[in-house]
Amino acid sequence: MFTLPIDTLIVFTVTTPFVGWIERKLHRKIISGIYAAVGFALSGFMLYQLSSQALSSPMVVPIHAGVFEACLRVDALSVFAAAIFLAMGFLVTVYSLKYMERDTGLSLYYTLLLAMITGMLGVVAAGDFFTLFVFWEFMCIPSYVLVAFRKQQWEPVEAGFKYLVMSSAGSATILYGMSILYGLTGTLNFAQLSVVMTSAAANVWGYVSLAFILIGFGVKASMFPLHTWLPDAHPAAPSSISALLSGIVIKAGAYGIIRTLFMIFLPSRFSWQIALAVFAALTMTYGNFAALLQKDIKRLLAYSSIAQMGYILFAISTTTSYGLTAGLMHTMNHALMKGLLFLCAGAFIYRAGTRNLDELKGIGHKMPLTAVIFTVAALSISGVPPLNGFVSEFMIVYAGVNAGMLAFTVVMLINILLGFAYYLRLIKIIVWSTPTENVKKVKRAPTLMLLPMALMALSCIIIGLYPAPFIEMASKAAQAVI
Amino acid sequence: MIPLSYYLAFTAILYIVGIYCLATKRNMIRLVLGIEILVNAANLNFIILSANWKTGFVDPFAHSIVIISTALAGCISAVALTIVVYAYRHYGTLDARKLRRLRG
Amino acid sequence: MRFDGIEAAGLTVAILAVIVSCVFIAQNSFPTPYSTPPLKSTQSVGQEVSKFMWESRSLDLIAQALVLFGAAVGCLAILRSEKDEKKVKSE
Amino acid sequence: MLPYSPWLAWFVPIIGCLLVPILAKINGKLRDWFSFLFVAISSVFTFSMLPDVFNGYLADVQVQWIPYFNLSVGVLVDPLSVFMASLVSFIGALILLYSIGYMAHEEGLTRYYFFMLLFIGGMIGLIMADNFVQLYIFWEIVGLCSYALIGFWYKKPEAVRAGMKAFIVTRVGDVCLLLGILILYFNTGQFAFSSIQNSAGFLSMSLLTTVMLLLFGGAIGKSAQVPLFVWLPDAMEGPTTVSALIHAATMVKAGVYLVARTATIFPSLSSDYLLVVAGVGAVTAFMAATMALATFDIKRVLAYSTISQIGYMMFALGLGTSGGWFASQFHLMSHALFKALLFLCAGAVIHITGTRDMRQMGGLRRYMPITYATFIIGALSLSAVPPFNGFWSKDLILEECFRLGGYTGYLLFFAGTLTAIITIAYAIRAVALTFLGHESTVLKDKKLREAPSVMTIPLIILASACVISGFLQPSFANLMSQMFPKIADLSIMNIEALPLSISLLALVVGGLPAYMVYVKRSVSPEALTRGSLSRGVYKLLVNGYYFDSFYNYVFVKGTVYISNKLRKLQTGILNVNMLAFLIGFLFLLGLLFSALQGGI
Repeated sequence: MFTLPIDTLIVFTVTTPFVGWIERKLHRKIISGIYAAVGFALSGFMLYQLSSQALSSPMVVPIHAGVFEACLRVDALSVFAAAIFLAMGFLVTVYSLKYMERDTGLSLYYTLLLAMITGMLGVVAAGDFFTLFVFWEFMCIPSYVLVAFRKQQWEPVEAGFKYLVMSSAGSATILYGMSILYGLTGTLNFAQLSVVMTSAAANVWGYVSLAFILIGFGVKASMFPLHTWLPDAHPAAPSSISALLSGIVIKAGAYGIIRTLFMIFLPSRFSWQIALAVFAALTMTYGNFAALLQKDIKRLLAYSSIAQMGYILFAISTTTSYGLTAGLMHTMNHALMKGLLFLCAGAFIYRAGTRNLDELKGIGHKMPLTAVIFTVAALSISGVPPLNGFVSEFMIVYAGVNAGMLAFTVVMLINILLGFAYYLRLIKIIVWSTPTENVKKVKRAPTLMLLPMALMALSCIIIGLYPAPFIEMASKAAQAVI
Repeated sequence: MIPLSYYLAFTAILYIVGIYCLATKRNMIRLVLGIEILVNAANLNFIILSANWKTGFVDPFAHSIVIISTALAGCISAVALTIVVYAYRHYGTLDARKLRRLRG
Repeated sequence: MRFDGIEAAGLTVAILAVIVSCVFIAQNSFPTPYSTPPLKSTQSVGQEVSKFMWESRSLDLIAQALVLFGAAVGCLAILRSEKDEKKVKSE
Repeated sequence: MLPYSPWLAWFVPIIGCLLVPILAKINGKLRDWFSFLFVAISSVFTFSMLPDVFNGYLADVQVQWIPYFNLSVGVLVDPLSVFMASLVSFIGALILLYSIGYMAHEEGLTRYYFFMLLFIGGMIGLIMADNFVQLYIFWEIVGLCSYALIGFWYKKPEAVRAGMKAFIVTRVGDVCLLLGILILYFNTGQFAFSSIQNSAGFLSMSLLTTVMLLLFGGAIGKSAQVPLFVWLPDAMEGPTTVSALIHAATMVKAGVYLVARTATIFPSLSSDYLLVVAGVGAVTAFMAATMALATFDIKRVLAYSTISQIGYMMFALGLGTSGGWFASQFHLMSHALFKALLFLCAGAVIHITGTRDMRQMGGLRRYMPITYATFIIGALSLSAVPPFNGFWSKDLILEECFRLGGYTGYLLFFAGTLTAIITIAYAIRAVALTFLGHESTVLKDKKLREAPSVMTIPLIILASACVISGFLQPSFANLMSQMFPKIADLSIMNIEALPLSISLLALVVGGLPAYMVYVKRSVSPEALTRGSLSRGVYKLLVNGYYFDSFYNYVFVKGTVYISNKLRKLQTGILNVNMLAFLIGFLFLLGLLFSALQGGI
């Protein structure tokens, strides 16, 4: 049907509610979670088997897909993105086993989680713009629900509604842009579009379509004036879901921008780079400034995600192969780092029961291992070598200099400094403070939660020390679209 | 025959009306309707442009897209309305502007 | 009817956008598609569409069914009964 | 040379730091002594390379790392790197030995030794690096360690704040450094020093000046020069051993090393760049020395004196002659020795008295004779009294200024002499306030005694090194002549009469009033600040020329203000969000269309 990794995930998605039914009969709350984790692992294995073929040449499903046929097209970029999504999905599922144990409706939770990742896999594998859109909705709808999953509190409901309205408006905007694109070219197949748009003159209507699509994806990728849902939705969701939202869901937006801008609105025919760079600069500056004084740990991290998306957008806006490689590297690294930070925040919240930084003071002394992991992630995201965040930020800055966008690069460097400042503040509060009264009784984090966190922290260090193979992968992925 | 431009202007205005609805209306259910208007603007655009191809020819491609996307819009509304139910339970109102405890 | 700031701003921007789009559409005629038509159709559109959909967009249809499934699960998840719901609600 | 010593010199401390948490599980004492041992082993490796480089051995070993950037990880063995590495590992080992006594009763020692070892390992790695990226990575690691170590006493909020300040301020410089490295790479396609050296000739002079200035920006941050010196005095909140390490061996010397290294990479330096380096160095030397006169915190006095002495090194480098280059390195060695000595003495004093305020000390000469004697040696070296090492090196710097002649040369000579006058004054002031006179009332009920021998042994070693090292100039010049052949001329300690007599006169000019005021007490020190003008000057000095307040007002307060304003944009009203959506859309359309029309 689709490619094997997606099919596997679909099977698991559809069967998880039944597993949940069995789970209730057996009175074991953990089965559906393990089932979902197995699903991710299996899908990851399938992806690995697929990768060698897909990396060398794009794989089209069905094989003789016509111009008007819905099709999947798995190339190096798809494999790269899908690998990140699956890995994060797996780790977060393992984390959720413990983290979500106090909630009800767990089998539905895992179903939605699987559905969301399936949708993302479909998004990156789609070879047709409309197929991408259908999978996009398949990703979005579960994510709305997951944000509002703890509906017995007001915050997730409010955030979920805002998220839903803005994001759906974004989806509709993509659809509108797509319709203009269809009117211009008569097809929505990516391969075909790229051929047609190369030969056709850059029409004014092409620019209109570009604006619609960029804004639509920009909502998901939290571009500056469209970011407003993010600081609400990411903190309101359960921490495991925040890790996925900040780690990979907003990356799907970046993926959409990369795919459309590089394969349809080719940078050689459409001059969008300055516009995108302006938006990127606004996004990173706003994100960093707003994060600076936050009192809520998850809100701070959410704002920082906006800033980091600004870096990725800036990397994309250089339009060079270097820049795209850097952007993809940062996509991967940010997924790891921000996911890790949210998971750590989740561990703190799980034990201390508060998100307020004033009340979390010195909690690192009670949860030493979590604190060390948190510090690694925070230093990494603020670009301190030899951790992975440094590698990609270095590459982005290089790409900026290389593309001759010196002014924007300087803006980015200043932003890195700003981000560095509030992450140091965060480390100071968590690690370098005397414990307050209400964290005195806190115990260390459960092993099942520590396990995925430790794994991610380790990979942060490994990617930082020996980034060569990962850069190789990212560069291959970048070559696939340029 | 009415020129294509009129139709395009119509969908563009429909899109703007949708955004206007989202940007000014207080009632949450109206906001959900606003999203529907946006999707329908896009759908109409597909239909219009499918006939722009060649005189006397209508492209089935666009129509199949519209059929699918209508169903998707329905899904979104369903989820949106269930969330609205809970928002009403928590806030006791359907006024979207009362949902502003999260800010800053 | 009384206008507040947001409504006034929304109306202004919306009218601006309408004017811009109308002027734009009036000035730039929409081109015909660049590629060649897919089918030589003589049948009525309705029949053609259903045939086309099953033949060419089957993947999308399956994905659409999945979205429906996802939305159903989502609604279920939000509307799930929760015993301690009332207790936690008062925050 | 021992096998693989260029690699092991920094591997050993870094691996050691990873072992520290494991050793700590076994036994606290074991951890302390092993940390010392690791650095001692590292210093064995670095010293083993000295004979080889003396005999003209040069090596540049590379192992491929990131092929995408054509980047290797490598080590560079040449006189400069081996000399610096030996100095760092030697002083690092002594400081760790000293910490066994000094830090014995502290909490969180695992953290302390972890970061100390990483600090030393990082610094040696920085020195041995053969390319800019590796240098930058270690540069940041050093910054990270300084942050963790300055904030070691996390229960004191000032300490944590000082740590953050150090990290952030030095990172401002690092951003410049990074940009410089990238622009350099973009124009040469290389990161490695040797390859850049080969292709540097093709670069235009203006580009080269830009790059060099950006690199120097990094050095300004790390070496605490004007205008980024503000972090160093605050960094005194950390344990004294950390301050000693930062000042004598690791952190602040990194900037000098970078400037010295770039001087060997780019053979022709533009005069603009040299002028900036020399100017910054001279201004820093003078300003910091004056600030040292006004402070009562013994560690801050030493901190300001470090800034001032680094300023000397910088302006020696800014002369642009091989003699100046050599003099700066020579002074770096002297400074490392005497500053380590002074800090460790100060540490011993603080250890015993429990205060850093010199007004609460006094009269310690009777109770701590060894510390007193060694402190005197350090102070004499600092104020360049013959025959201690500070004299030889500082005199060489002044002589080189004199030899260069011209406007710049004489101006720098004048600035250096002026600074020397102030230097001896504050050195005498520090000695007198701490050790001479009567004990203050605060100390009456404290049990005053000499520090334990594990602390005094490093003091004695360093003090004797201070006496000896000045006479090593000939062999040091021989060693360094491989970098610049002309340096060989300096292997004879020929002294020119005029500069020598001027600098000796400076000692008297500065020393005599200070002696009268602080030792003889013929004029009360308080009387100096009585006049309205001198009161103003005093206030200016105490507040560090208001650099700190300025930064605080403009950057910290400004950022907070902007942040608060920007946060208002998140109104939380969905309608407003959608309005922003529409406006953003129109803005994007506008940008795209102006791009279409070739506007941008």
